[in-house]
Amino acid sequence: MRYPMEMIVSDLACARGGVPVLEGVSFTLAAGQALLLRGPNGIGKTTLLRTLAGLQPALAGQVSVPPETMAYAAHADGLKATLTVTENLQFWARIFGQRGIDRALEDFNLTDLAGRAAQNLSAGQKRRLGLARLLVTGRPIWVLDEPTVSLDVASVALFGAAVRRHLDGGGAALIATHIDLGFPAGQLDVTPFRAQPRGLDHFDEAFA
Amino acid sequence: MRYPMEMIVSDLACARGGVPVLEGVSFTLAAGQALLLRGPNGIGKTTLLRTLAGLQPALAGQVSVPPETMAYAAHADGLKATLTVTENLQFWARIFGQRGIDRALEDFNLTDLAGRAAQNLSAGQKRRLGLARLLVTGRPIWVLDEPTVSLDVASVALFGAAVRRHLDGGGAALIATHIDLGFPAGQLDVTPFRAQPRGLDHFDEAFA
Amino acid sequence: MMPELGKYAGAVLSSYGVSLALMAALVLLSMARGARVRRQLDEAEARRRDHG
Amino acid sequence: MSLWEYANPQKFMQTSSVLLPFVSVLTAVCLVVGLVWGFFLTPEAANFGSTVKIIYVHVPSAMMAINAWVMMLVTSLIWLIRRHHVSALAARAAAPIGLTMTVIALITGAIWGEPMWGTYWAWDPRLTSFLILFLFYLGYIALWEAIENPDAAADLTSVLCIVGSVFALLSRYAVNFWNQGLHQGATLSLDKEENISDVYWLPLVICIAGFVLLFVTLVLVRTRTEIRARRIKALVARERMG
Amino acid sequence: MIALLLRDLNLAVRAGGGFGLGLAFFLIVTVLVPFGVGPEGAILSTIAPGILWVGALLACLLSLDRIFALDFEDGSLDLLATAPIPLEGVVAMKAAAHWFTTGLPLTLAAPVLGLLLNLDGAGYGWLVASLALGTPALSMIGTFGAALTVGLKRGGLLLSLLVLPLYVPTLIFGAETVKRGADGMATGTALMMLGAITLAASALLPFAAAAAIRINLR
Amino acid sequence: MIALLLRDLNLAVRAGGGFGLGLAFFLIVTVLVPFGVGPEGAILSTIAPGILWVGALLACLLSLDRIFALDFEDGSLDLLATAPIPLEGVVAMKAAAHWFTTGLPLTLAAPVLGLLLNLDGAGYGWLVASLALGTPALSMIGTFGAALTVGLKRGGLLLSLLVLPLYVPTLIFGAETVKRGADGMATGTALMMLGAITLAASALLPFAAAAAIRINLR
Ligand code: HEM
Ligand SMILES: Nc1ncnc2c1ncn2[C@@H]1O[C@H](COP(=O)(O)OP(=O)(O)OP(=O)(O)O)[C@@H](O)[C@H]1O
Ligand SMILES: Nc1ncnc2c1ncn2[C@@H]1O[C@H](COP(=O)(O)OP(=O)(O)OP(=O)(O)O)[C@@H](O)[C@H]1O
Ligand SMILES: [Mg+2]
Ligand SMILES: [Mg+2]
Repeated sequence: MRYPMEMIVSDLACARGGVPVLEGVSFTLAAGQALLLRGPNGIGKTTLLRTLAGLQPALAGQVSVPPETMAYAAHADGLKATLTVTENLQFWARIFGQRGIDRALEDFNLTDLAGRAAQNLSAGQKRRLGLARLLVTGRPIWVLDEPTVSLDVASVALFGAAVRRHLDGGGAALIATHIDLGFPAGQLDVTPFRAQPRGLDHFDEAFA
Repeated sequence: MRYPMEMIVSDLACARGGVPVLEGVSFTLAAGQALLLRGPNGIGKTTLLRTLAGLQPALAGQVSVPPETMAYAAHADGLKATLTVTENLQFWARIFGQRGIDRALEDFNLTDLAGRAAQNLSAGQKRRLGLARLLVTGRPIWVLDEPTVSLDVASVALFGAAVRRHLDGGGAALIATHIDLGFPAGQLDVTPFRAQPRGLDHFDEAFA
Repeated sequence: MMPELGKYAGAVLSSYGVSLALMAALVLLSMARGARVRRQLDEAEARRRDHG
Repeated sequence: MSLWEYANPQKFMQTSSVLLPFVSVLTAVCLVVGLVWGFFLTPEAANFGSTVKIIYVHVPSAMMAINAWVMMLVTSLIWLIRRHHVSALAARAAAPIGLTMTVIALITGAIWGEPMWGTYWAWDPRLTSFLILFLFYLGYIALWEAIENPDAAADLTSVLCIVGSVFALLSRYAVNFWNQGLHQGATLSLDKEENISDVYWLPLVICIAGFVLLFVTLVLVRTRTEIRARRIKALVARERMG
Repeated sequence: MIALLLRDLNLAVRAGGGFGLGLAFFLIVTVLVPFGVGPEGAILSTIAPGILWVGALLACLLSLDRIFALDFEDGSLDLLATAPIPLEGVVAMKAAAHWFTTGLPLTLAAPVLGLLLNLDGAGYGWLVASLALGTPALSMIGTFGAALTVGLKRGGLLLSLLVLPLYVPTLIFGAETVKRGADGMATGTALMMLGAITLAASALLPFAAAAAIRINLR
Repeated sequence: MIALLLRDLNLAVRAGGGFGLGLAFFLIVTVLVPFGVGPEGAILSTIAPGILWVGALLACLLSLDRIFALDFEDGSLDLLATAPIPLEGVVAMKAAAHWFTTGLPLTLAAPVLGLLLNLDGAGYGWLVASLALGTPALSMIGTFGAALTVGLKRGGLLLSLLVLPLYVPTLIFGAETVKRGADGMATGTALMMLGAITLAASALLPFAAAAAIRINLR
């Protein structure tokens, strides 16, 4: 999966619920790099990540990234409560045209839980499963929204190790988080990109 | 609301989905104290808190606590997406027979968001609202399950301050968390109380 | 003045009544909402100018 | 200068404010003349008795009920293809008018049905199609109300309007297949009876013109309101960003 | 406790008209039946009482799964269970809110729909009376069913399956009242039974429902 | 893509029988109608084709809101939208899964329920044929409606309101086929129209539905 892969974001503006929240965001993320998005609650990190993942249109600016290279993990994990850990992973592997979920299970210490239904996992175990999903997508750019929520210290370390391995393998990661993840990574505080309230002097601007 | 108030847990055992997860848990929580529950993912913190809050029966042991003194805050916040911040808080205040939500709004920096519908809040803002709910219950013992999930550093500090004020006012708090909350508190690691797999030598024991 | 409607007076009058009432209600509601929204917009624009 | 310029909100506001006084006066004149003429000055018909006077509210409202939907279909297509906001808002503004017209046609028809067919309601194809149209209007309006993001609401209701139109046509055909019906329509067409046609025809045409003009007036007024509401929303959001 | 009722009504109105939609479903069921059965007035007026009652019942049924589901998902139910009001009261308020948003509008709209189905003139009064007396029982029984299935994914159809047999007596007496009323026969017994069902359901089921919720929250 | 279909079927079976419950609802509607309408065989057999079709339609309708709702809530839909399969394919698979869990069992069970309603002997074959041809259209149209309302709280009843007028042509042609079949009349046109609706719906609606989902995810 090692092909020249780079994500270039230039002068991006994005909106939530029709209200611009961030503007002028620019950065480059090359293979092997990780970038941590920082910023206080409500600044627009989630909105930015959703825009990058293609789930919502940008207000302005460009995102240049090879097609089908991003794996997005949101606040919610996309797990089916009645399926087992294995079945959940296998499903996503097949959707992304991959096979082999064993490494994902091992990396996130889920092997013991493999036969357990997702609804019988604790909050942290569920989260680990959600993260393991990233490994079975086979995609090089991970776009993660607060991935370590509910994880204990040991699991955060597991996650850090998984990210580092992914970077070493030529992947990249863009992570919105409030805590320290314990591996070297660039930081981007999005606070300065907060969208300025516009004048709305012209009547038409209500429709922009 | 200052009356002699103490929570004494002795030799408690609790089960999740019919499987015992913790046993022999004992501790005392007096007015003015905070206790942090520690332990790796899946050890049974959530289960323990739900048992204490009276949402599920204990397998064995006693919980002695004055009636109607506990306010429980779970992983989910109990917010109605279409109601505004004020309406959500007011509802819970009325259910708990309290009035006056202004202090709660101020303490969690929600005054600016007061008229916003809960669905239009970011993850951290929602969480702040969920925590503000504790203040309008008027109850002395807070039982909190990972309260700081999704909160940024400033909001964690707000939360710490709120807990400290609560303790100073004669309240108590029992908090399951994986991170450092920045205020002095007792710690209880529940790992040693992990339930031992029992023999199931007698046929009847499957029905215990 | 009133035309002779015969045994169908009730039917004719009630259809005119219902139609005119519904149309009047629609017109009035449209105008009322129009006026309200217009007032709100004026207030909002005034606030905007005050704040700069 | 292209026609599309009127799709600019500002331009629309200006033009419509100039137009509105004329259109509304014309509407009032046509409606008063047509309805007064029809109600007071037309004779009874042989087979309808005095109920023939109902035609002056029944037929124009029935026509407008259909035309309003057609107009919504066109403006929805314009929105989807050219993304003119005024177009989407005009569709939103027209829906309650169409709904009211449908209700008027249904109620006056029901009232007319009692003396003519001995029942308020029969499952005649034309009547049934109107009932289905009523449901389409309800669903369309409910969808607008249910979605908060205005652009998403415009998109989704437009999609519904297009798909709904196809199914409305299909229903019309299905309903005809299902039941042959009682509704007078062409069999009692007034134009065929030469001797009375003129007597009824002229006031009817004036009433129809009145209803068309009423529709235009209301669409203009309501679209203006919707545009203002959109601007309020934007201003309030801006204040919140503060 | 009244706060809970008000909040639920408020939520119903906010969410795009909890009122309007239950009603709309009733309308649509009564409209669909002639499409299936055919347009003949005589047949329609024979089956009108039955169909109207079945329609009202289905309209109630469809909105049942929301009674607790939303509160369960967002954690409100856990919090309500630990709040200082008795869970029985919560259940009763939920049932009341359901009736106000579904049963009451259905009752008021039923005569118009009776028209569509060619209901006999004498039947209209009895239709309204039987619905006014019977729909509270539907809401209460439905709330009980919803309490049994709270927390189950895809509980909706299971809920219908559980509740429908419980609805049968109400349906029979309700439709019978209207049918006899339309035919000019005595309706006393049937109407009395309806009232008795409603009373008994409101008196007893809140306790059963509260118990069911407690068990489901474990 | 087939993985999605298999998962959905698997989920339907796990969650206490997606198969069984759609069916059960159909059964219960057909059972309730005699309770409401009364037990006279002649009346029942006149209305049987209509009631059976209305019942099948309502059973479909009830399960529609789950098509996307669960996937939306747990975030799967976001992930599917960014996955390497086209969203149109996702929609088509969802509709197929809905049909396998609802339309197919309904079709197979309908003759038994026809018995309960005294359906005329000649009608059974046409009942099965019309359901087999018509229920795929119900699933596809319903999936479109579900796509329009995905993400709306309490979308369930709004969904019914949107979808039911769209169901009218299918219902009319379906019931008409059975009625004519039972009376020994020609059924060609009605059956052909059913097939045409199904074909057209499956060809065009996935695109509309995928567009609706993209808009709703924004
Ligand atoms: C709820 C019931 C009814 C509905 C929805 C309804 C609907 C319509 C519609 C859609 C039209 C066509 C308007 C056009 O030309 O575009 C129409 C015309 C007309 N309707 Fe009705 N109708 C109803 C009941 C009745 C009844 C009961 C009568 C009288 C017995 C009646 C008499 C007429 C006549 C005379 C016309 C004009 C026909 C022509 O010039 O072609 N309608 N109605
Ligand atoms: N529908 C909406 N309408 C208006 N504003 C909204 C809407 N939804 C969210 N917002 C606002 O948009 C802003 C950005 O939200 P977003 O979820 O992107 O923040 P975030 O940086 O991810 O915060 P957190 O760290 O709390 O998750 C917030 O201030 C939020 O209140
Ligand atoms: N229905 C069930 N059946 C069997 N075991 C279950 C069931 N539900 C949860 N468990 C298990 O019970 C244990 C305790 O879960 P609990 O949620 O209490 O953990 P926790 O300490 O809160 O973990 P976390 O920090 O991840 O939130 C976990 O190991 C979990 O896998
Ligand atoms: Mg966020
Ligand atoms: Mg936990």
